[in-house]
Amino acid sequence: GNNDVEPTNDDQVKEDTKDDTEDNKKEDEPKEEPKEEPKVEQVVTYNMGADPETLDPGKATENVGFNVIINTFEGLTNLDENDKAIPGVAKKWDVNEDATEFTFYLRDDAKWSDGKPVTAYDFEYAWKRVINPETASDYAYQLFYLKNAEDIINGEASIDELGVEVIDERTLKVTLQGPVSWMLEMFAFPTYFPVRKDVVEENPDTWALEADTIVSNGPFKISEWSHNEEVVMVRNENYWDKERVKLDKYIMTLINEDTTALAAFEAGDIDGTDGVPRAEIPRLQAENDDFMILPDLGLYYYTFNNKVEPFNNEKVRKAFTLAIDRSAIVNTVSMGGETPATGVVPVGINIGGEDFREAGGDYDIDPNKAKIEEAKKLLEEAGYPNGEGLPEITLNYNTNENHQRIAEAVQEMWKKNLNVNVTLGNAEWKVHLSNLSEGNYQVARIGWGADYAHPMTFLDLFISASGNNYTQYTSEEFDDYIRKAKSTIDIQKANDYMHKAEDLFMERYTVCPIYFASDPELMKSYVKGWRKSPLGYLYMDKAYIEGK
Amino acid sequence: MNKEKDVIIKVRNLKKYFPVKKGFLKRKVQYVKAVDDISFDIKRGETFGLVGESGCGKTTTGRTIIRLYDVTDGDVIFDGTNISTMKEKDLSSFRKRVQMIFQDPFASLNSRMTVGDIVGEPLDIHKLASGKERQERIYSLLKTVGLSKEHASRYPHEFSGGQRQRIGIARALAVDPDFIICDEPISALDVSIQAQVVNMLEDLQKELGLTYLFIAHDLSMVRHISDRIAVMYLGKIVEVAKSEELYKNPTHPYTKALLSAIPIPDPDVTHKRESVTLEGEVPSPINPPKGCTFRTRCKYAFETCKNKEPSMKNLGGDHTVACHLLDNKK
Amino acid sequence: MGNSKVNMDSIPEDMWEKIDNKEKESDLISRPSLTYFQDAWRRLRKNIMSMIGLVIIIILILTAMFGPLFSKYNFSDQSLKMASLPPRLELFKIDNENYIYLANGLKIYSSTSNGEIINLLNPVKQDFQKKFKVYELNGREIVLDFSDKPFKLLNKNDNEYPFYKKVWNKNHLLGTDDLGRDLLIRIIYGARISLLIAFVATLVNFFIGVLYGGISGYAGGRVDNIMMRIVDIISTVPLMLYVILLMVVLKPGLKPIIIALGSVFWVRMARLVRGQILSLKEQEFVMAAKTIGATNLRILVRHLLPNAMGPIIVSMTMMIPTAIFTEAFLSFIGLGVPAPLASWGTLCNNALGGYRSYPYQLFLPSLAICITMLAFNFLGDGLRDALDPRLRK
Amino acid sequence: MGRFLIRRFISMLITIILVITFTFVLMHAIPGGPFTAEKKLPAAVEEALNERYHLNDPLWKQYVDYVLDVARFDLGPSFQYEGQTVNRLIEDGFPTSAKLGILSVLLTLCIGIPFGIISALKQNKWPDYTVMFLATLGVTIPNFVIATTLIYVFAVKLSVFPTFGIKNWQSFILPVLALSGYSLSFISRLTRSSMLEVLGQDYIRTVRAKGIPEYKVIFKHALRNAILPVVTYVGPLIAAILTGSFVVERIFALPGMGRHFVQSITNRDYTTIMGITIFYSAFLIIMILLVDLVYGIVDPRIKLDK
Amino acid sequence: MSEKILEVKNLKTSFYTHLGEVQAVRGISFSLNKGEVMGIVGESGSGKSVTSLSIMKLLQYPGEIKSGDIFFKGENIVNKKNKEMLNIRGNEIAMIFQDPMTSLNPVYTIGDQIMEVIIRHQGLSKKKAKEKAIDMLRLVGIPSPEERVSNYPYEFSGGMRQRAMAAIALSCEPDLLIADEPTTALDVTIQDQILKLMKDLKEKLDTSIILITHDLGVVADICTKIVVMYGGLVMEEGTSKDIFYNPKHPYTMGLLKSIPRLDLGEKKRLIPITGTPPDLIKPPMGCPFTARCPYAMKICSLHAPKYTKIDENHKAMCWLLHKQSPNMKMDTGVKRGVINE
Ligand SMILES: Nc1ncnc2c1ncn2[C@@H]1O[C@H](COP(=O)(O)OP(=O)(O)OP(=O)(O)O)[C@@H](O)[C@H]1O
Ligand SMILES: Nc1ncnc2c1ncn2[C@@H]1O[C@H](COP(=O)(O)OP(=O)(O)OP(=O)(O)O)[C@@H](O)[C@H]1O
Ligand SMILES: [Mg+2]
Ligand SMILES: [Mg+2]
Repeated sequence: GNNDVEPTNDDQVKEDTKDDTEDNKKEDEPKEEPKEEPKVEQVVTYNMGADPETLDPGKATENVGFNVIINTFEGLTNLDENDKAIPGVAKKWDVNEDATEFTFYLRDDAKWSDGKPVTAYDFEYAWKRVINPETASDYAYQLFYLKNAEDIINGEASIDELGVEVIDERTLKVTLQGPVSWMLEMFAFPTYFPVRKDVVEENPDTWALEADTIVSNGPFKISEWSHNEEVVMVRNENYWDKERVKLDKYIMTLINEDTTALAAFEAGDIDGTDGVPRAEIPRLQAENDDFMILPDLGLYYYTFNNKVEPFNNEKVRKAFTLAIDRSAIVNTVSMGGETPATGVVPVGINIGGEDFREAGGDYDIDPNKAKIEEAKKLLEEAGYPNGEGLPEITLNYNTNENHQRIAEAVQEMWKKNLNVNVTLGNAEWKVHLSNLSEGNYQVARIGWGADYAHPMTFLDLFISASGNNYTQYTSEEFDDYIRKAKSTIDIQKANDYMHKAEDLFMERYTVCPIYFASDPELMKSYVKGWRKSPLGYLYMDKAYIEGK
Repeated sequence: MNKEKDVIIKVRNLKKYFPVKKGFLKRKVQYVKAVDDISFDIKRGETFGLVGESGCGKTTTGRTIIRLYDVTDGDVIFDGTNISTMKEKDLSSFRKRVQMIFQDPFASLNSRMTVGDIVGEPLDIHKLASGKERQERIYSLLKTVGLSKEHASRYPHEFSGGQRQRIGIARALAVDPDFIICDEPISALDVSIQAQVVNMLEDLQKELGLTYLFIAHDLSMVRHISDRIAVMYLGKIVEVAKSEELYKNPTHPYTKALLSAIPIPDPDVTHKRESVTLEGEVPSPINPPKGCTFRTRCKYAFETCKNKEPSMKNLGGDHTVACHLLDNKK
Repeated sequence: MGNSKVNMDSIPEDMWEKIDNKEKESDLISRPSLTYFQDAWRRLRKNIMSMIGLVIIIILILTAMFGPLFSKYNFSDQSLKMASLPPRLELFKIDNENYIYLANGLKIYSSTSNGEIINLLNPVKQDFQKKFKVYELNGREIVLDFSDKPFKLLNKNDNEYPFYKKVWNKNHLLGTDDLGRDLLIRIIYGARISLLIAFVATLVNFFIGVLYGGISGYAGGRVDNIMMRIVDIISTVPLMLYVILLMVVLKPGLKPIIIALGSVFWVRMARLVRGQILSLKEQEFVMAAKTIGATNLRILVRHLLPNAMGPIIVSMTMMIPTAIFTEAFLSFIGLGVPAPLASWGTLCNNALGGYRSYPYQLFLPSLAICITMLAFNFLGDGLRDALDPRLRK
Repeated sequence: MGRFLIRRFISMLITIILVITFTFVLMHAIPGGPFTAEKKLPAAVEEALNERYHLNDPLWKQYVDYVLDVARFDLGPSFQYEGQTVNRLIEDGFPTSAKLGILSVLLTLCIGIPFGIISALKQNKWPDYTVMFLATLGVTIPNFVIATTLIYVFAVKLSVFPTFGIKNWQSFILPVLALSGYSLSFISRLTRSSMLEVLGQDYIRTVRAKGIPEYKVIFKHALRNAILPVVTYVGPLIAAILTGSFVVERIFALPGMGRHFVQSITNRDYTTIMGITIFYSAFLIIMILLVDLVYGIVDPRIKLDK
Repeated sequence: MSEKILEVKNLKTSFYTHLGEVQAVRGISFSLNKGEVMGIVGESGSGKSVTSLSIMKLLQYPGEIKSGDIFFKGENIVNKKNKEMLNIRGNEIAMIFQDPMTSLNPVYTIGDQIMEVIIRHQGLSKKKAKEKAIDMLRLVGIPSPEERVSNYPYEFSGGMRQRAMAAIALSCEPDLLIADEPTTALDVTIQDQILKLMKDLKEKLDTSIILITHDLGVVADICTKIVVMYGGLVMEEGTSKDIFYNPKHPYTMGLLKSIPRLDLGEKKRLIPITGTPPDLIKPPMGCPFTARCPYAMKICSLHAPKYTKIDENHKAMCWLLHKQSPNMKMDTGVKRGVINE
């Protein structure tokens, strides 16, 4: 059944046509007569952008790599449509009472792409490898929920003390540092995926660099990886649920430039693409049925330096926060279908049956307009009537066209609404980051994308110990709430703590949220069954083509 | 003041070799011995003629003396200072006193300068005149060489060959030099102008006490203008004498041949005269013949000529010759 | 040859009088003698094209300096509702008083008949499934049906509103940018930066590049080798590293840009000039200049460089747009004048993402660069010709 | 000549070492390191990474070690791409960039020079104006605009060429066009200008007097005298263009090495920055040496080895 | 009488410069028979080179043939296209240019430049052409031509370049050779050699030669006919004997007087023609020589004289020869072989 395989060279095409003509002669039919409708090739070409930095689940850190890994590897659990855990390699599991111990029972038919079974040892090896300081995995911290993980990496405990234990080939016991309510979902996170010891050790540095040396256990396997061109994935015949997989081939192209990707999409060279040029969105929205805006868990915000004039004044922070018309920014500036942000946790995270954001309120921020009067009053109260007396203010952003436009719009809003002159300063990304870390700024743009679909991934940013807290504001109370929220297994309680933490943080306007991200996407309508999670992962395991 | 004996320039054992490159990587293998060990003195106020076959090294001699070429070996002593070892940057004052008229009129003129600029440049460099005075000076220089004011704002390529040469002369005269190396200054000029220029050079010499090294191949003109004449052959001087003496009593066979080949502007005479044609090929300065360089074309050549380089012999009265024939006579 | 009207056979007696030659010579009228540069200027003035170029450049400079005085907008005034309005508007007629303009991205503006945009209309109802939007304008209902191309504007009874005509945008002559800022005034302000950059680049090229290359080529030998290796180093050490460092050290603005351009932008010119000088310096007029005691600098400046002027001028003009775009790049990574001020290059860069929907945003600043370039080229060509006295026409 | 080459070779080495030094210093002088990221690394991991890549060593030692590695043609591991070596990055990317580059240089020369000649011969007539106008456009319109427009017109609207990537020979056409616009224009103008200069010379008249057909007068005699500025320009151009263009490769999604010039810097991928820079500078220096040698061939009067 | 190979009729050539029209040649006529050697002498700037360039049709911008006809072998070549001229140039008419330095392409070897014309017109192979080029160099007296053939022009001395030019011009054995000051940079022995070469050519192949020079000695040696030019006009024309022994024009006489004679007497001060030649942008109305003529009369400055025929081949353009002219005693200046003081 080579029928379905896309012809890869001219010879094959010629052969096909030769067959056709022979058929035609036999049956003596006129050429125009439609022949039997060919079966559509089950191939999807989708553009992701940059070349993956690595396809090693233990070391990958960026989106493109993750998008390959989630389609080619499989963890203990998988995520369903709502990003809730369902069985993956583990067919079932037991949890102890305080939710700190999991026992996973692995499927018997879970196999690697080379046919060998997936065992509990593979998980143990994978995790210990990640947490081994010598491996120096950037994402080792994702494993910090595991018992002793943090101590191991800090050299205060030995690797053997990691909270993972192989009961037998098919049974794995995992011990956590404390209870984590979203832990089952975490097991579906790439850093938790298994890798094979023998494969890794054969080429410790380079095994994940070439299609040939990668052995995976997911719905697809990598058949070809031409760096900076494309990653070709084909159905993994050894996958335990291969029936589910309908695509023969999933080609991920690596076009970095959105305009080119759009052109390729419009020319029909690709079936879908991740990034869409901002300025084209209104047109696409109007004209193109294949265009859609998907939810995305991300926060775009301006961080105030809470220690320097004038942003050490809560009223000033609030005034600046209220003086922004977020709907104008979302609709005419960023234009990607984002949602005006009224807090730090984005909409779309459902906890205990309600949307965390909706429950959390809007902290006086009107998503649809700027509250000019109030903002002016606040500024006056802060001692800067009509903006007078304010020191020179610079709004920093990192070099990027969209950030610049938003900054320009905000600058103008502050000028118009508060009569404050703000200078814009931009810096190259890493310079920007180091300025932020050093508190060397007044107000600056930054953003955050969720690691997992839970408010904690956002709230966690602002604890004292976080390396991502650039606000120069630390609060024991806040830290305490977060700690409590993390260590309780009672969802409602945890939810309360998180709300309290957010309230504490937002009511003093520590940062100025701008919008919650969205994910504009182009996908041909004949591609069906795919799923993109708000974390940005595109699952192709159930995708198929129909009606092309 | 005994001007006659006052030597302005002394040339001692001057050599100038040009490397010629051959082969794939052009390694230096050979040298063109353009000037090969020549010595002479020029006295203040005199005109020293230098004649010789084309390519025998006259221009090179001139250029080496004025340090356009670095000296391969030997000394050039101008008014007591050794020019050959002087640093480039110290040459400025020397160059105010010594000037050169170039053989090739066009190539030596910057095609991006007007004639006025060209002639005026030395005035600017040595700050001799400026403003109106400069203008006047330029006009008078142009007039001196037989050009008109109008020509000052034209460009070299708009002139005929002879006119170009005059521009070069005007430039050389601009600095009021003491010593001028005239590299065939008149060979490109038409006769009437030749006469003008020669007269002019003579007048200037009288007026300003100029000294000339007058390079030419036109023996009649050289004889006319020079006090003494040196005859060069293949990078070497073969005969030096007062011009009358040289004309009346040419001693070196090459000199004799030269004199006999002069065309005479008189159809009848010229058709009757007998010229001593030189036989054989002109040897190459890369591999000059051993011994006497002229021997390959000399009908009197004999055995010694092949082995021994003839030295300069004084025949008395400033007449020196390098020829083995003289030894024989003695 | 005189006039042949004389009767050859009877010539008056007095004609045969002998005359004195002296008086003859004086009747030559003396023209002022021109120097090379005066002469070049004279010739340049005669060259119509290059004078046009010069005039354009002067107009550009004047506009850049005084243009803002005549505009009611400022380069930073935004009106987000008026974002991305093109210079030409296609109006639909609702009734005699009401006209609308249908913009990209399904936005509808009310307008006067002569192209004055009044307001952005908000839909009263919209349905993205069925693909229509309903608006109300002065009591009239307008339905925008975008289910099929071309989009249709319908009234209540499903009749199409007629296309009225194309008019110029009265509010913003050249339209607005994606933040609703007047593009004309932004281009005028952009001219300040970009023209300055053009001049800086030219000066840098001329004074550093030409002199450096000239000295290197003229000195030759070891000096040449060292100088050219320095050029190699400058051209290979990554510019971006250096720029990032500059950015950290200096405040953004024109100064760092000028420093950045000044320190690296001349290397190509230096190479070019050196190559020319290498071949020119072997010519005989250089020797001639030496004999009259010209210093090396003089020989270089007065004799060699004028002879190398052709390629110098060409690359000088050709490198102006490079400089303009380099500035845009430097601005982009944070070295240039801070936003919202924008140079032409920046305007182009920013418009690229939307070039399909709003081509004029890319086209107009490009046109500005193009005109400048043509002007510089005309001038440059004229200059080249003027500086070459033996030019063929 | 041999001596000259040896001297040049030595000065090349010195140049490269200086380039390494300057780049090294600059690289470490700017804020941010390879592991500065949005999501902060745990101190221990960063420590481990630093250990792994010897970033803990004193700078001078890093420098010396690096230079020694380079001397063995080892450019080190990439910091950004796990497990990749810089040598591999270059090996992977260079062939594509070089192919494009060679095509572009050929196009530039084969069209730019004739255009320049035509325009010089028809000075101030319509062919001249046309060529010069196009040349002005060519330098004014930046290549990212040319590239996107080409894609839009030829790939999307007319569907005659692929939109991205390198699949077949058609894939080369648009990128090469986009890549060549500027240099093409530059070269035609340079050629025009020096041709004009040369055509007025006496020796051209001599050649004509020999009854040599005009094409030979132009191509054999005039061009060789006029080509010097073009040679000067083309040498560095080849080095720059063969090592890849960031913009064109990015827009056409080509797997060349152009991207590394910018990417490695934004990522502070120290070894890649260095590797790419060294590769480029070596290439450039060789090209410039070739240019100097070509000078000597084109114009025998030029002597570089004094 | 043998056939005319070249006939120039009322040729006018001008340069249109920014200062005005430089009327370099203002209407000259002469003719040349097969095998004849004609000398053009005249003051620098009198239009000799421009005349020859006009014949070659190699005037460069801003020069143009304004009017007149040039018949070469009976055909008028004034309106010939460049293409048609290609087979004439170098092959049938060859020219030795005046300025040897700038007239040789600096980037090709001397050999290449000689071979080129040989290959072009004689269709020899490269190897043969090279042999021939070496022969030619030997013929013009370049020492060790085998080596010199691969030298570049800058490696040649001035005279050698001029000989190389001559080699180029002579290598195709043209029917008409225009030699613009071919021997100015040459010493007498070589000059002798070159002149002999030309004479041989003339004798063997019946080549016609136009020899432009100011060296009256050379003219006397080889020319059968002499044209004296001044200010863009032909002042006097005649056989060499006519010109040397019976000059009718004061300019010709001036020329003859200003040469030093080595064969005669003592060193004396030369007698130049004083003054400067006329500005050809505004050429004088009358005779161009008026300003410098010792015999100038009122009419000279107002009207250009017509040619007066002195005998069959001898004519001159001077008012003194007019029949009405007061019979001024003319100092012919030259007696047979002796300057008459
Ligand atoms: N390109 C040009 N532009 C303007 N005037 C020119 C040009 N070429 C020649 N002339 C003028 O034409 C006149 C005749 O020049 P031509 O070269 O024919 O003189 P010639 O008789 O050959 O003199 P010479 O013996 O010095 O070579 C001169 O006055 C000269 O200035
Ligand atoms: N730059 C140079 N490189 C190599 N050889 C040279 C160079 N200049 C001159 N020569 C050679 O040196 C020799 C002497 O040349 P020079 O120019 O001095 O001759 P000359 O006596 O002035 O001849 P002419 O009367 O023809 O001008 C010649 O053989 C010439 O080829
Ligand atoms: Mg000489
Ligand atoms: Mg002439």
